[in-house]
Amino acid sequence: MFKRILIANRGEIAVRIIRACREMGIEAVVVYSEADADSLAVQLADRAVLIGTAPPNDSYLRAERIVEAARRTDCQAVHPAFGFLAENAAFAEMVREAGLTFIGPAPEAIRAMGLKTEALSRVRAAGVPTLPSYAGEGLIADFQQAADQLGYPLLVKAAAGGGGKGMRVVRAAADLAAALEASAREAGKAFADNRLFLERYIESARHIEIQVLADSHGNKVHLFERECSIQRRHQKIIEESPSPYLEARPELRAAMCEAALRAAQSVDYTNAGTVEFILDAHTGEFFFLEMNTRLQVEHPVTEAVTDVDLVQMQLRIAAGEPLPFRQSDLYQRGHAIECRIYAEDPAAGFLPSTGDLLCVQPPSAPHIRVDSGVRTGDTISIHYDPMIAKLIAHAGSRAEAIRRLDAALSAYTILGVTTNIAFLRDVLAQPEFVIGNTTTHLVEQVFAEWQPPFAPLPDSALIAAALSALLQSSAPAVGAAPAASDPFSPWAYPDNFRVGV
Amino acid sequence: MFKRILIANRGEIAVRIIRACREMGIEAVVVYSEADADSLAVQLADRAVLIGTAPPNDSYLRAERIVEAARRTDCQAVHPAFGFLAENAAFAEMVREAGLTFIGPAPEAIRAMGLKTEALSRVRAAGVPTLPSYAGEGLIADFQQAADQLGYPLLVKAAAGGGGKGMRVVRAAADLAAALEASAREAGKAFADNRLFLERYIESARHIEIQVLADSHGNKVHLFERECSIQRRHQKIIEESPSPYLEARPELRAAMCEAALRAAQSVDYTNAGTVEFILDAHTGEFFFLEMNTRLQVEHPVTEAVTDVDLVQMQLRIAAGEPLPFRQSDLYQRGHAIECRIYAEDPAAGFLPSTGDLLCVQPPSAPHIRVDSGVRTGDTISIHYDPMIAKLIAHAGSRAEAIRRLDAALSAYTILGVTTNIAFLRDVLAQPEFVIGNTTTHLVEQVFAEWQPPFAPLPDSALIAAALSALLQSSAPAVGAAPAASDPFSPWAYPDNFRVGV
Amino acid sequence: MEFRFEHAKTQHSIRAERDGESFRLRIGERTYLVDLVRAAGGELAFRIGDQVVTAHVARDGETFHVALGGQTFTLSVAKPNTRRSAAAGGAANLNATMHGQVVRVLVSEGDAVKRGQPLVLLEAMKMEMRVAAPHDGRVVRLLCSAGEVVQRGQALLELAED
Amino acid sequence: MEFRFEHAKTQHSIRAERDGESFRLRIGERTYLVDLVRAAGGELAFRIGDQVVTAHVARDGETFHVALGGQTFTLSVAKPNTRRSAAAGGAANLNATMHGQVVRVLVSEGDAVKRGQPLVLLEAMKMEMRVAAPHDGRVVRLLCSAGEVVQRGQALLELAED
Repeated sequence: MFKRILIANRGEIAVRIIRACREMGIEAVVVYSEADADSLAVQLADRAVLIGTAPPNDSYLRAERIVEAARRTDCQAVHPAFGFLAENAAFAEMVREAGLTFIGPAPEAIRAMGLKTEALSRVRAAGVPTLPSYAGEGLIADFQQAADQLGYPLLVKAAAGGGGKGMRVVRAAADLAAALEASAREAGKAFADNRLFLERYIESARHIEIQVLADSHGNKVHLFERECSIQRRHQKIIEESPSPYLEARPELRAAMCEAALRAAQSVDYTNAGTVEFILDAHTGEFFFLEMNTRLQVEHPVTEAVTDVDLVQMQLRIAAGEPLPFRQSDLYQRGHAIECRIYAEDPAAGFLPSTGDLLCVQPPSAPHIRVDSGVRTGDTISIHYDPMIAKLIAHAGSRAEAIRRLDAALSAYTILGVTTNIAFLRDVLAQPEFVIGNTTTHLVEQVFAEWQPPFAPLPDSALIAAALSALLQSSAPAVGAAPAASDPFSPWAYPDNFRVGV
Repeated sequence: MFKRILIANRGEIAVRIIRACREMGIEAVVVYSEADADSLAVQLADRAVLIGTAPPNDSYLRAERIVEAARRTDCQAVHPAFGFLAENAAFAEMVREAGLTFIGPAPEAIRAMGLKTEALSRVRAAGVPTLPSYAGEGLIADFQQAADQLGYPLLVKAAAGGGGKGMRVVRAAADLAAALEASAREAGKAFADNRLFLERYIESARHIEIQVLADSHGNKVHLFERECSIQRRHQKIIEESPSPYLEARPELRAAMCEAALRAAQSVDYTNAGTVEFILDAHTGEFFFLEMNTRLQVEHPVTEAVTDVDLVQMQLRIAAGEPLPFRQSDLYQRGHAIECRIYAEDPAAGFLPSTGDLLCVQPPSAPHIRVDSGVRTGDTISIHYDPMIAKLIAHAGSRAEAIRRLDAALSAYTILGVTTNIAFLRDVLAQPEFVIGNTTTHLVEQVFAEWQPPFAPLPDSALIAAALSALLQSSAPAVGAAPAASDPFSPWAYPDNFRVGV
Repeated sequence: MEFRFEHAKTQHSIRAERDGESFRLRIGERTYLVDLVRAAGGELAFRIGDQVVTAHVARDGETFHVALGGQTFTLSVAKPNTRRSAAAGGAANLNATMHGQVVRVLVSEGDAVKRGQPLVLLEAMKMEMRVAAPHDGRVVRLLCSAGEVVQRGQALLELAED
Repeated sequence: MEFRFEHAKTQHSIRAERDGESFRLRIGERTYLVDLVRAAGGELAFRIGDQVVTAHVARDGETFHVALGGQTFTLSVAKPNTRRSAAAGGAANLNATMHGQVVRVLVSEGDAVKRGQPLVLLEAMKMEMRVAAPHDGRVVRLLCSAGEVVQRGQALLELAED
């Protein structure tokens, strides 16, 4: 096993990987940008290397600096996590050429799955169903002709993409050109690759993905499905395992898991990966969307129901160990739901809400997992994804998991930025969600006009504010009263109290 | 379901029950002593009723005040948790007579299982194997004669007992009288009942217990075993499920589970209960020890491997709901280990270590559960059990669970009192423990001379102390420098900073 | 000590004073005797009779954020005679809808624009947002330029109604 | 600023000073340039070059408790000329081994006692402990009585060696 690895990422996922390293006795080195110098990931790492300024182009996307940091700190392997360089085949190659192990699949597999056109032809050849689609190069006219053949509505997607970036639904031919232009611009920024493709758009769709693990000895297993249909602006916000749809359809689950393994096989996949399918809720047909050649944000729900630590498995596979189980050893028990807590305003088009986290108090309860990379005093900046935390509940049944997650959400205190917590609670309580009728359009269909519930000010809130002001104005133990407007007053939020920094 | 219940307990278990209530939408009322006025349990409860001063005899053991508090706050049921009045049949009766529901078995079952002599005759009649034993009344000479017949070594135990109180091993006839006297005194104090009994003592023993659940509709299930062999001074400190011994012996597990259900049946048991067995590691024979007619401290390991929330099940059963599953629906997956973190000094006979908790920082990691009732600024007093927290790790295998628990222990910071954390880590690393050779005598045999590992002072610790002192002496934002000796200085541990209280 | 807070455009007055170990708080005709359970790390827990309330309070200048029972309330210290007056005039400012960077300004001063026409492209956290004209009109003045980082609510341009 | 700490009976000296945004610390011939990552809630995290250290520090009067890497170190502020001198003399005090309540005193002043003989019964948290004579001797003076709450280390009685 490795003695020391470098984590080429930041935030909650860097923290999560550090924690896996701790359990395995591996030292963890992180790289960081100037904006993250005081971050939790840096704090928890054994070593930390500064690689640039806040914009990702100057730090987390600087492959050569990251490889240099890994060499300088005597790391044996590099974990890319997700986002940034995680699906960049050139980075994986650079790591390999530096004599280090890339904790992920081979660059060839990343490249094959990263180019949607190649990915589709590979998996089609392996007998995996795919959506009718068109992948061209450059000329708008070609796209327009192909689009007419596919029919509307259709999706414009980034060839190198993921995470909804550069993705657009087009419902009429007149809107196609503008959509292609905007998507190409976004894709170019996000992936340094502005190639696009088109594909059929299913109106009543579920997003179901299969987790796979493959070692370097030819063993491949799946770890069942995650359903990630609850999305806003093409970004997953609630994920669960098992899928309520597949619970009643074991043969369909088996078929999808089998297709996922074939897709992985088609590129000689190793390490952890996810095969994403779109499922037509009316017909039960499923189509390959893409394979994510990396860890997923939502991996904790699979960990909760399978008792497999995916990050630790990634490390073991990368170190050359064989999978410690066969397919028949694996199980899917209970029900797990994750929701992503964002600094954003769901009542204003889910616009990111930047600012200082004046108070962050995560819940603590049995079978609640909090994966977060921020704490009181940190800042949500414009440079990075505004996710504050992932909150995961595990229980014996879906109904219990929903209740548990809701109780934990209500106990999650975040002051200083607007969050989507009230929104998430309303989604969890929505009747279609409760019975498991989860489709990718639920949010836009039911919550388009969502507003936070208005609560009149209770006396207790007024009392809390007054007591707080009173205590602050008379704080005797501190010696002198801090200025009333001092945001770093030790009473108001001592966790944010940084002396002389 | 109940609208509001009263929790007749304190500390971590009161907190744990409040959390279950939150998930079920039940309001939780706690009673508290003056010493617990600022406790976490009081803080998290919806309502809190003061019932007396710190000594349990003036508060948590005052049944009439507790029932009065339940009535006054319009509670419909009372949860006794464990310890205090949990196995006091008279209290259960008093609750019933006040028109409230006792969240536990009927007083008749508590009484039958509470008196060891009656318990033994009941379960013997039900075909459950029991240890050769003697239960007499009063006269020392009778005990001496019975002891001679049973042979030495033997155990002196409190008839009303539990938790090791009043329990003593006697290896020679000459020591019997003194042991009886001391045990009677302790038993009288702890249970207001100084009756004793004797039983055969197994030198190479494992402590294995079976969790059962029974509803008021005649349904009974078991939730498999917990092994609790790691004990110090007859007090469990590490518990796990499954038992490493039973993992290789499924027929023995089945026989023990079946015996447990018969024991429960013998007293028409309802609600959650635990049947404790002593198992001779050489012969594989098992003997009924006692039935705990209540929730156990170590219930979380069962929750982790079965996905059943035992406290929520207790509430459902007490409210008259039928069990939502049958025996065949239940499973035991992965491996869970709990350890109890105590304020005590393992190098000085496990003497309790009282004092102020200057800093409490629990670990946060996937599949780690922390059940605690204290936080920075609280006090470990002489009045109550010095347990600080229960730390539970769940993983796919026992080896992973041990690693996970060890990593979490190493991240658990507690300053101000001596704890058993270093000791627990050494037990987890002990070769016999690692391979699962866990017997009740492991601690006394291997760790009798245990001393904390001596670590020379690293420069980083010196730097931390100096930086801390430097920052404290120059804290500019606070206005004036706090006195160097002020233990409540906002810098040193602002969580403990209570202004004007 | 009397405190006046504004919440959802309504002013609230509360009088708070110590009473031995406790605190006495008066809101209108209602008086509460309050015992502190905890005041640490932004956490404020108190008892009113049997009732226990745990709140988190963070102060940011004149604003108090109070989280309580799963809800968040934002109170500002009320100033008797200060009410922000809405900007009025023939032309109105079009403001940034989020904190971000101006990618491109799509119009020039003097341009006539149609309702829904994109005027400015903003980007934050890899997400592109276009700021569109809320009505037909004419660009009076540009207040931002490409590359500039703007705050949410900051004026991007002045737009006159036709 | 120079600090002197005592740990495990050894004195350590460390000089700490600010250096711009950083801190410079000198221990003997070793000099560390330290950057703070976090100092909040008793948590103190800092970087020395690439190395990151997270410690928890709690101060209790002249004692600093430092938790670091899963271990706890207790440092006391060293006073140059103060070394506790061990009590010497014909008779020595027998101290309480834990914080608790005296249940019963089993001997009287002047009693001759045997090694191992129980002298005092203590109780804490429902646990009974007997304090026994460490050697044969004679009870010179009783320093506690039944019902009294005693601190760990507090003298219970004076015992002379025979």
